Amino acid sequence: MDNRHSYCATTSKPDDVLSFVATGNAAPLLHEIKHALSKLLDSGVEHIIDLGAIPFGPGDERILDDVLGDGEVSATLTIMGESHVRETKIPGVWRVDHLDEKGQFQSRFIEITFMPDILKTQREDAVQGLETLAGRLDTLKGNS
Amino acid sequence: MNNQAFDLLMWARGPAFDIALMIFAGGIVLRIVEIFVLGRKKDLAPAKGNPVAQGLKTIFSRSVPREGLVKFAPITYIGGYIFHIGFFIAFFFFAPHIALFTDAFGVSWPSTGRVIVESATALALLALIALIYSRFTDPVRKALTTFDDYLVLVLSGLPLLTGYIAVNKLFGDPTMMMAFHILSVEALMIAFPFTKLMHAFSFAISRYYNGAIQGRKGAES
Amino acid sequence: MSNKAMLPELMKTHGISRRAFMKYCASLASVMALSPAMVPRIAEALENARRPSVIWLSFQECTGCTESILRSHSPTIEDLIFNAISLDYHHTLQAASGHAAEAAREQAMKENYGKYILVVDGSIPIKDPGYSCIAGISNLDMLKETAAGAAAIVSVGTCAAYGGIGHADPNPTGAVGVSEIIKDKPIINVPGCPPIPVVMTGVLAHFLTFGIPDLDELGRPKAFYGESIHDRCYRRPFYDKGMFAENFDDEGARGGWCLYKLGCKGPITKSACATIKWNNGVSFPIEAGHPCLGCTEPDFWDNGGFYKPLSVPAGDYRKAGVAAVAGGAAIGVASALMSKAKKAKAAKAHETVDAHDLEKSS
Amino acid sequence: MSATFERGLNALREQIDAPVASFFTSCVNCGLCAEACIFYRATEDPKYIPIKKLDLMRRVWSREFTLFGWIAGALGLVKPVTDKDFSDWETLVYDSCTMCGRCTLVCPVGNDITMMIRKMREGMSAAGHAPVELIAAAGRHADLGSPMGELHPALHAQVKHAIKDTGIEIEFDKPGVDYMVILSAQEIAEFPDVLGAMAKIFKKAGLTWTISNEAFEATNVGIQLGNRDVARVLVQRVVDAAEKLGVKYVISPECGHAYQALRWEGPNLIGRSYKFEVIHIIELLDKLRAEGKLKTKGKNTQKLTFHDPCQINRRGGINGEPRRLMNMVAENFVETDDAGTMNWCCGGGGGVGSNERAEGLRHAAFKLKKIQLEKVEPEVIVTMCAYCHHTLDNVLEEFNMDQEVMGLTELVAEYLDDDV
Repeated sequence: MDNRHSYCATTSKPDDVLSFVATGNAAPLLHEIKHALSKLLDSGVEHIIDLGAIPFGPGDERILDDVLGDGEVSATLTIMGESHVRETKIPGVWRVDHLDEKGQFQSRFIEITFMPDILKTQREDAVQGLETLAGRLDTLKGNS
Repeated sequence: MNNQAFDLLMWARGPAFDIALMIFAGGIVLRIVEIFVLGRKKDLAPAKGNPVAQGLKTIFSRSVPREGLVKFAPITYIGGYIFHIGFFIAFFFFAPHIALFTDAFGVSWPSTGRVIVESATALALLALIALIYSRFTDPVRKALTTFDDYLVLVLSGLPLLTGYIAVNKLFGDPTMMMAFHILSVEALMIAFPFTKLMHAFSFAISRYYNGAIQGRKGAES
Repeated sequence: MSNKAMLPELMKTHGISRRAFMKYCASLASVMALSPAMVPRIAEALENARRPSVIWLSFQECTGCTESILRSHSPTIEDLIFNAISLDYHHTLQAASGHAAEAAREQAMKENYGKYILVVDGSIPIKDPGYSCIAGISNLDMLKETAAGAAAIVSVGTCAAYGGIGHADPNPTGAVGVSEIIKDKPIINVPGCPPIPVVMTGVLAHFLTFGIPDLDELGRPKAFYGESIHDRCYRRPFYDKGMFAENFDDEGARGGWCLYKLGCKGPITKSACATIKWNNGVSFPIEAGHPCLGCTEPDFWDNGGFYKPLSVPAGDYRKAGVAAVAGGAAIGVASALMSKAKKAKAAKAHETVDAHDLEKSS
Repeated sequence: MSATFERGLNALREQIDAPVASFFTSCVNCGLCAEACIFYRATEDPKYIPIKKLDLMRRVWSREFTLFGWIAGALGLVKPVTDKDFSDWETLVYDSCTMCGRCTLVCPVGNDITMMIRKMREGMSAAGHAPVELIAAAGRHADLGSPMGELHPALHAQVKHAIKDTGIEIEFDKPGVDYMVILSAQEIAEFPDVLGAMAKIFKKAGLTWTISNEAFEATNVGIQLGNRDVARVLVQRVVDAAEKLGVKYVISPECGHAYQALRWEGPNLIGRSYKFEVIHIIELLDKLRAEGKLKTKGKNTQKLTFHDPCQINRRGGINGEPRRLMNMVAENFVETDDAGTMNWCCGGGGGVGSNERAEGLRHAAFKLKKIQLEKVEPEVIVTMCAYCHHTLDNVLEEFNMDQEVMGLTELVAEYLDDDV
């Protein structure tokens, strides 16, 4: 597995020495998530954290996974490679992982939001959809 | 494009170190030889104690102050201890420094963590400031102080200060600070043979003589 | 080549949805080390981005930089970026050769004069320009000629940025980096031996969207070269605790301890290796157990030895030390013998005093 | 032949050896010697910092015996030593130092400052910058046999006195005996009871001894002056007399610098070892005690304390001996603060006592001794140096203190067991 940032989360066993190497960055990150979540509740402001910008050791990944866990929603988007959008055990905290067409990570985010934007249908796509639908209806009419 | 900080660091690690080392090592050997070649006359009085044993013992035992004297010059005594011990820890127990000894002499010993090294450095610096202060204010210290004393105090403080700044990246470019750190050590090395810094080596000789002279008579030292 | 915004067009022909574009923008923000809050602005910028012409010149180089950039091959976001530019000239990648290749360069220059991006890898010999020529044109002349019409220059790799290995002591060819020769164009240095592919594409993406990024005093984009490897290293806690590998096969090495004593140049090396990592984020040299060589810094070849700790003098100081000890001893003996002679003279000059000779005559 | 600056400088050069070079190399100007010095502590005047008293010698060493100093001198960066410097340093070296040796024991880098003062006095005296009293005493000692002048008649009178008191015969110039007794001028003039005390103890112990008419004076003004030529002549007299009589031991009396002169400096002054041994009277008494040849009966019930003479304890190594003897005869023996190796000097040693110019300093210095004594409040101060005895007597009177001072030999003799 050559997934950026996360190889340990998927390969490390609890007795793996490296899985305990931590930079100490997990705790401050979790605090940042906590503050963002309370801000979301108070004022509705959303927050996105780019996991690629933070030095993480395998141990940090473990801590993050242990604390956040898996929640109720899990969606797979198929857009130029897959994207995984999962709500964590902490409702309001989402994990968004973008993969390329080879299944390698492009970028990973933690979003503190009621609904990640990427799940919503984009207006331009809906416009395109309307056109497509209209076209198909025309075809249908023509055929009948 | 030239990276001034990197170039300065390489100069400090390269030619500057060689020059400093030559002055340092050559100068110290010169001055130690100058002491020993002067020689001393054989003492013809029959010995009562063992001069050699007591001389060697005094090299260590004189590190402990005589009872009751500390209170008369607390800054000099306590500040002196903190500075010397702090400098010693920072110098000999910081891993990058040990790496230098390993490279030069092939010996290695365990290093200590950053917390201890940095506390030692900070304490040594504070002690140094106290020692400078006492040289300005205490009548005895004031009467004895020469330019040499201030120079040596500043030169031994700079490596501590620059090292602390470089490791903690307090300000300035870290590469540049590391270059300054090494250059400050080289300044200390260059000044070494010409100043009272020599005591770091000659103290053992003089303590030995002191102990041997007293020991020969069976007297304490 | 077209100068109109081409990305929306491209997306349409590839059947790419807006959602895919937003995903792309998010990933691009991550690659460019920009805040996720910048995603809408990236999207806007990309929508309006023109497709520029790129001329890639390779001088005294090993093709490692090109190899590196190709590691992130299709169909990744980098690929999209390369679809967004027109790579009009690249020795290694173009199909054309000989006169046809040079003609392509000249044509691209002419058509996009003042607007194209010049990418350079490899150093330029200036001692005798004849050391390295392409199609009979010396590197120096080709650089000057091509740079004249460039909007900006990207020096990819340490050789192009600072001279690199060609510049290493004793530098027989008089190799220098681009910025030593070209003074009147904006130059972005993307050093590394080679640079991380994502960094190269990230810099290009930044140039396309927001223009020239914020550079440090060595011309490097701060987003990727703002912090030292040491500060971002996952092994840093070992350094702080004083736990070091002393050998490549000792307990410390196996335990993943700090590699400072094995010569790691992390503390003086600015690069994003520790965060972005290599091979699609798999690892980076320190994680693989090897000390950082410091390849993003000028003159890293001459930093005293890759396996010499930073605190160890770079030169052959032992000889100097031994010579100094011998010299010091010799001068010391000479000086001391003079002192001894002075003492002997004084002893000879000693007037034996008796109790009545103790007062001055005056 | 009169004293000249060149002769003084020459004498200083002769004195500089490896220890001196190492001491000056090591000095860090920390000033901790000051707090150990009786004169600095009494006056708190920085000019009395011990190491500062050696500045002149330090300059000679630096300029003439180090390459860097020589270069600095050639470049005119350091001033050469002048005759004026010698006069300036005279009072520092002679008036404000008893060579008590406390500074030597506290110096963190181990500088034997006392030894260097002794060496510096060589230069000072050769340059004609010694105190007039010491020069005059040297003249008397050389010509008349004692720093106090002609003491033959006094000695003979005191011996006669002792014979009468004790009924024990004391013979002069008797060859073939084991011990030769020498005395300090102070004892002959002021404390002659010691003669009788020794006679009694030696008789009990069965020692054979005599006094030489040719050399009975133990003191050596050459040591105080710091002039080895003068000191050598005076030591030689004792050595000649002892070797002529063929004694096995010469007993160094209760006198500080006399012990230094004969025991430690003597062989080096005359350039050979003796054919006899030198033993201090207190060392001898302790040896006799250990051998069971010295037995006492009863104990003194007064509150007694002991004053350690610098040259005998701190710089002579005799520390346990007097304490064992004290405990033999004293019921109420109390030690003062700093007793033993770090005892405070009486303030009169090293020629300071006979230096009139130094009287004020000497009295000031007693301050520290006084604090020591007031804390213990002894009735009697016992010591083993006649000059300490003399100095303490004088200052105690000056300060209206009513303690009695006595020699340890006398005290021991008082409790000699007559029955055995």
